[in-house]
Amino acid sequence: MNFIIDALSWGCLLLGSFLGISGAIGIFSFKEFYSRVQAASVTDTLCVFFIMLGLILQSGFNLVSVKLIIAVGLLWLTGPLATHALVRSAYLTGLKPKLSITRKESAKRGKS
Amino acid sequence: MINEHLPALQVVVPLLAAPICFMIFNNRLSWLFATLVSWLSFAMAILLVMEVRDGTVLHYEFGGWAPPWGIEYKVDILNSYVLLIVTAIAAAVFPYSWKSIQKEIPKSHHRIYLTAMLLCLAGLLGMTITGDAFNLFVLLEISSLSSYTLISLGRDRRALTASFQYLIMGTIGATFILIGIGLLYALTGTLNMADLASRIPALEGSRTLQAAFAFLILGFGLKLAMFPLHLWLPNAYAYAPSAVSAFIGATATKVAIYALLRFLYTIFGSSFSFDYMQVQWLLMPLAIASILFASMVAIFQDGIKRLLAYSSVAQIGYILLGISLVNVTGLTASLLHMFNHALMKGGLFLALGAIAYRVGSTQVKSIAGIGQAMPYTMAAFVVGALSLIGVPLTVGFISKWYLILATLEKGYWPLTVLIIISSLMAVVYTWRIIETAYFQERPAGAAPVTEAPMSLLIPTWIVIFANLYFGINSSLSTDLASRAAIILSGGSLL
Amino acid sequence: MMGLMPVDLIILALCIPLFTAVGIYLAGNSPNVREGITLGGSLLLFLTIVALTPHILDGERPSFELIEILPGLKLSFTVEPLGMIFALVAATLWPINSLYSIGYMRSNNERKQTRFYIFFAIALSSVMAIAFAGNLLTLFVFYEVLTLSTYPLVTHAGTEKARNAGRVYLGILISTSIGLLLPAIIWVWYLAGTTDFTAGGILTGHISGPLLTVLAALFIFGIGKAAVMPTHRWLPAAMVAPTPVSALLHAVAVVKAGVFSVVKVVAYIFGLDLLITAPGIEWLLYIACFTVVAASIIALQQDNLKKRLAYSTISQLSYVVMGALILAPLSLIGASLHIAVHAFGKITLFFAAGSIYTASKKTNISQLNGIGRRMPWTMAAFSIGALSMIALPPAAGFLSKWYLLLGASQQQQYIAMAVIVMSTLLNAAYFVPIIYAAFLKPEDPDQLIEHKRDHKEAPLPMVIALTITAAATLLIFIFPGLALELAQAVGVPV
Amino acid sequence: MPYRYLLIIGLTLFWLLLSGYWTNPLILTLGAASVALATWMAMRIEKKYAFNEKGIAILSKQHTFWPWLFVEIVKSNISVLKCIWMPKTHPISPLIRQLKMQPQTRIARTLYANSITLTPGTVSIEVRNDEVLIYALLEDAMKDLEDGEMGERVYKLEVNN
Amino acid sequence: MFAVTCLAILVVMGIALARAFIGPTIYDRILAVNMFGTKTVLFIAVYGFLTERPEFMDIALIYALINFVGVIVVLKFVERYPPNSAHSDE
Amino acid sequence: MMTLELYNYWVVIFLMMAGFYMLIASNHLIRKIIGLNIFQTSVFMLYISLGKVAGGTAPIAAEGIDTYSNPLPHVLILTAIVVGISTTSLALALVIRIKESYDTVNEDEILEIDRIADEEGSSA
Ligand code: NA
Ligand code: NA
Repeated sequence: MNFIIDALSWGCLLLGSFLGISGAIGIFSFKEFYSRVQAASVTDTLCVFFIMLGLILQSGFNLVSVKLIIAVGLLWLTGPLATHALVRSAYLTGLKPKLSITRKESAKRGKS
Repeated sequence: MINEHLPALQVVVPLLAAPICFMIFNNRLSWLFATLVSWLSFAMAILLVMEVRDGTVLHYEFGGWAPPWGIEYKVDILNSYVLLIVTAIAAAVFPYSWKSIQKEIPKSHHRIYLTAMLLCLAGLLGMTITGDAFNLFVLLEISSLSSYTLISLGRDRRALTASFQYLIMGTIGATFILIGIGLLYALTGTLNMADLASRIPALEGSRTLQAAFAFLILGFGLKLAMFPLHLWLPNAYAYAPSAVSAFIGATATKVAIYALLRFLYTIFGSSFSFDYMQVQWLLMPLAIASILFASMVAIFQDGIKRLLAYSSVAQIGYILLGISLVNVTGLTASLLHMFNHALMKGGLFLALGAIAYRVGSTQVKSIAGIGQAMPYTMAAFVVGALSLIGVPLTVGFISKWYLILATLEKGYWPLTVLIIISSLMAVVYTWRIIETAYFQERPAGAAPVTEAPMSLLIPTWIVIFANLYFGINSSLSTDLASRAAIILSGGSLL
Repeated sequence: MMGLMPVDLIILALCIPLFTAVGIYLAGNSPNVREGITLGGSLLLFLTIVALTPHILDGERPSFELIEILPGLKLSFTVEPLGMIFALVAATLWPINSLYSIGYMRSNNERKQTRFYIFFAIALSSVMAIAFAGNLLTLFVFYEVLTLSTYPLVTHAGTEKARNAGRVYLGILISTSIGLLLPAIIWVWYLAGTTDFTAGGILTGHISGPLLTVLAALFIFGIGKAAVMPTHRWLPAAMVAPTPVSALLHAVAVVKAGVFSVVKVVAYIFGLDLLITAPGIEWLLYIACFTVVAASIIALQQDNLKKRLAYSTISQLSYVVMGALILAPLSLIGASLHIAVHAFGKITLFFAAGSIYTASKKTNISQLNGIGRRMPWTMAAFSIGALSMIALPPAAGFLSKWYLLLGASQQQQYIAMAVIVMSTLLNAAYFVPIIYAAFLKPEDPDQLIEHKRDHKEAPLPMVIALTITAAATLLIFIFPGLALELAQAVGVPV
Repeated sequence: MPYRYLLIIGLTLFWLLLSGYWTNPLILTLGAASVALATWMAMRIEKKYAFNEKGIAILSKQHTFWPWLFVEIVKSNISVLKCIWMPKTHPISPLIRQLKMQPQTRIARTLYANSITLTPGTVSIEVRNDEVLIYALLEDAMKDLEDGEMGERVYKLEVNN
Repeated sequence: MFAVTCLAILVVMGIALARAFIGPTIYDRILAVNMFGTKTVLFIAVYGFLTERPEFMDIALIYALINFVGVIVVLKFVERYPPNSAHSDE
Repeated sequence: MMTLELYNYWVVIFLMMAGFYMLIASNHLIRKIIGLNIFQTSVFMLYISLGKVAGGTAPIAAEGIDTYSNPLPHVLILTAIVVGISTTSLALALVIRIKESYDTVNEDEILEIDRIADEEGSSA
């Protein structure tokens, strides 16, 4: 039983680490701000989730795991808020995203 | 009963009074309250001096925690003497403030001024009285932060940049002090000054101890405006409101010097500071440079406040020179000059504040011909200037005399000559002011000027009178200073 | 007055001029009362000093201590013969000078007369203090008070020119006294542990060799009021002052305070026997000799009467310094006598110059042809003063020069003897032509100044004053007893 | 149950869990004070923005929304990962579009916009009235949003209440 | 295993820091700093397990909150006083 | 080996120098403040690393642990941080007022403005 939980936990931690590194590579390789935000989003969601899950599995059910759950909740709650505020600021102060299709075209296509 | 808690009350009373002062919404009541507190502090300092004059040392442990775990306050002859200086100046400046700030600080900021002054007072007193190195840092920062605030209250917008500059330099200094204290803690595991003192002699060869020493010298050098770390001082004093210049100019650097002395003698011990580290050979050239350089610069100033500020840098040079001579007479001279310079600069800045109140400016040229119009103010200024020069019958003479004696005892007669030359320079820069005020005509079209109000004159003259009293009957100050010097040096210099 | 103790008389002598100053200030609005107070005060002082004289002749040396600033450092007063001579001269000439001032100031409509009389009185008070100074510190303090209190008199005109001259005046006197005299005093104190004036000196056994010469040089040049070249420049600069001030400065108070101090230091600090052992001390004598000759030659080239008198003063002062530095008891008597003798002669000359200016507005020698017929009293007095300067009988100048010459021959100082002879010729060369022109040359109508075409003698108070001083110059020659008796007691232990 | 009490209970539980000191009276008092302060501040926000108890109910009633959202997050994570690791085969096609929002209440719209941002690949830039400006990394992701499943589900939360 | 995770998180933080340095816009920097902050939370949590001091979770939680507030405040500031050079390489 | 063992001091020194450099080299008042903060922070880190006890863990009381690092430096540094925050906020307040009256936060420009004002003042 312990072995299975350990293995699961190790798996979660590894997966989380992989997601984190992927996001990091994303914010490094993507060419502009708005797309980097999406890469950062990866680390803010599943990366956090899996690492914390790994830790929860390790600690078993106690106060610490409750705190871990709270931490995930907190990060998932504040993450999008921060991201939204950031993107909104950037957009409103005039930082233009590089788009594959212009906004007008996009609007047309969207209506069709 | 009260006496038992006196060392704590000395700091706690102004510290607690500060927020109360801010909460009294009536400006006048707030000022009255602050003035009473300053007098109360002065009274407490007098009581403390009387208690320790026979050589007893008062200990006070906060919250019942014995040192080294708790913070200990300690009063002996030396720091009671400094307490006396600080509270005496405060007791004169607070009543003076009311009129002075009416014209120099907007009404809405009066309570900020009073609160910051009380905080500054509390910080300075605490620095003086505390027996804990880290507590010293905290109180240093309390006094510094409030002085930055006070300086920024000046009318000229340059007060803001002056305050900012002082803030940067002061914080660097404080941080250096913090590093030094931290290293000492790392070495000894204690922050209590007495414990530090007992553990340091065993560590003489330690590199870390030397580093701590260097950081502390540098830090206090910045705070006390040791040449060439004095650059913040002239602007800070020049653009601060007059009452602030008087208070800070008379007290703040003195307390920093006191703290430096505590570290040099009590904590590191004179054998480490002077025999091993040979710090006197650092202090002496810097002292000489500051005396000569600052006096020279003072001669060419157009603003009287700046002129007095540079003169302060030179006077700090005298104090450091006395320390660097490493003999009892030199130390006595330094301690005396701390007291005496507080009196002379306090008096001069107060008189200048009275001039600013009537004339509206403190440029040399703007006071032309006011000698007849403001006879009592200008007479006070003249006495203060004579004291600054070191004319006999003023306190300035007493401290210079001891300083000269100390140089002669050491056989460093070129320093004697230096002191005399710099006195001559003081004649030159003060004479310009006196000549302009007395022997030039008021420019045509200038607004008529009348004598300053009593509420400015009386505190000014009390301080000026002290310049004369302690210049003629110097037994109290010299007695305290020489005994403090002997205690401080622990007999090591005898 | 006769019932008073000598010490009381000293205190009176110090206080009377001060109270006079206060009285003048209070009576500032009513010129008659004011001048009455001046005259009354000066007469009272004269009587006080006269009452003191017999005590000194009897060998008493009354003394009292005012305050002790620091252990061994006090303000104290002692009367000895040299001081008595100086005090007597000053106290005698003050009433006469006051009388003269009244005439001069009123007829020339001078400004700020109250201030003038106040500072005059303060200057006299400090002269008394210098004369009776019991130690070097006291001497120094009042030496500086004298400098400062005569500054407003020098710059009385209030013009830019006057202020510039005032700066030269103060600059030289203060910088020499603080820069040289004060170190010398400190040095003495450091060597001997005291600065008390003691017959026979206090330095024997404490210092010798070249350092002794250096110390002597510090004193000779530090006492700038003695106007030994190159410290003489303040004196011609001070000529911008009104004539009664010039008379006071150049005949009584300031210059005499200078040479008095030199003689006092030589006689009571060094002692002749010690100073004669100083290597190269004769070079100081030669500098004084040079000053005598050089100043006389410069005087010869001056057309402005007051300037010529000023350079004559410089030359005559160096007689006194020479007398002290010849280091013979006889020459010391000559020096002491010359202080008194020159005072009466020179004040007569200045009074005459001021009378000429007041009556005719003439300032230059080339304008004086035939003026003796219009102003016979004035020019007769001038002639007597000039005779005294040249040192011809029956004027008193002869006496002092005679003793100088005797002393110089006793010490085989041939250079000094030659200088005395040569300068006598030079003196004659610059005074005799004036007398000749005044009495024997016809008046040149072009030289008469507008509004003063048919002038006669100056106002009566002035004529009375100069007549008295001229008469005194003759009387001292005829009855030299008192002066000689005092001069012979100078430097002799009781 | 009024919103205020829900808040107090929630905050108290939260505080107790974090604190771990359940017996020390001093610390408990301080905790109570913190809860009171936080409630007071929240009620001031409530007065201004009126997240009333209805909003709380929305969050609690439909259990199917949260698992669905989690699955969406996993899916969008994978698609962004592909863009990161295989840019050649999965090129990005960024675009911006304004969408009409189905949800009507403020709390539901907030939930909707936040859900968009929470899923990698899309982010809500600005919410104005009933429209939301969206940036998407991939055209497909934008399409999914236009198809409106997310909006539909949030809307259901709102109306089913 | 915790060590590996710690290391991975440190790598992520390092890359975020690099992005914060590179920019080029201020928003890139804020994004990177925010990411750095959230990963710090993770790191503290994992490090607590690594050193067998799970009490560190409290610190992680507090750090999460501080990081959030910090980012929002900086954004507020940038929004109100947009830097002239915000959108280009400064 | 010394150099690596004392890595914490190297970090402190690096931060200190970086902060100090920023403080000295920058004309921008806000940057000066940031430099000051970095400078102070380096000292905080110095203190905290001084409190490290070999083999000790973070001074949070827990069962089964008996070696803790020294908590005193932490407490002291809490005070110092409060002082630092006060300093920073005061400095920022000053900068705001400087900006209001000079319309710039660049030190060189401020000095230039003052210099021009001086010249006008002396010529007037
Ligand atoms: Na998204
Ligand atoms: Na997203």
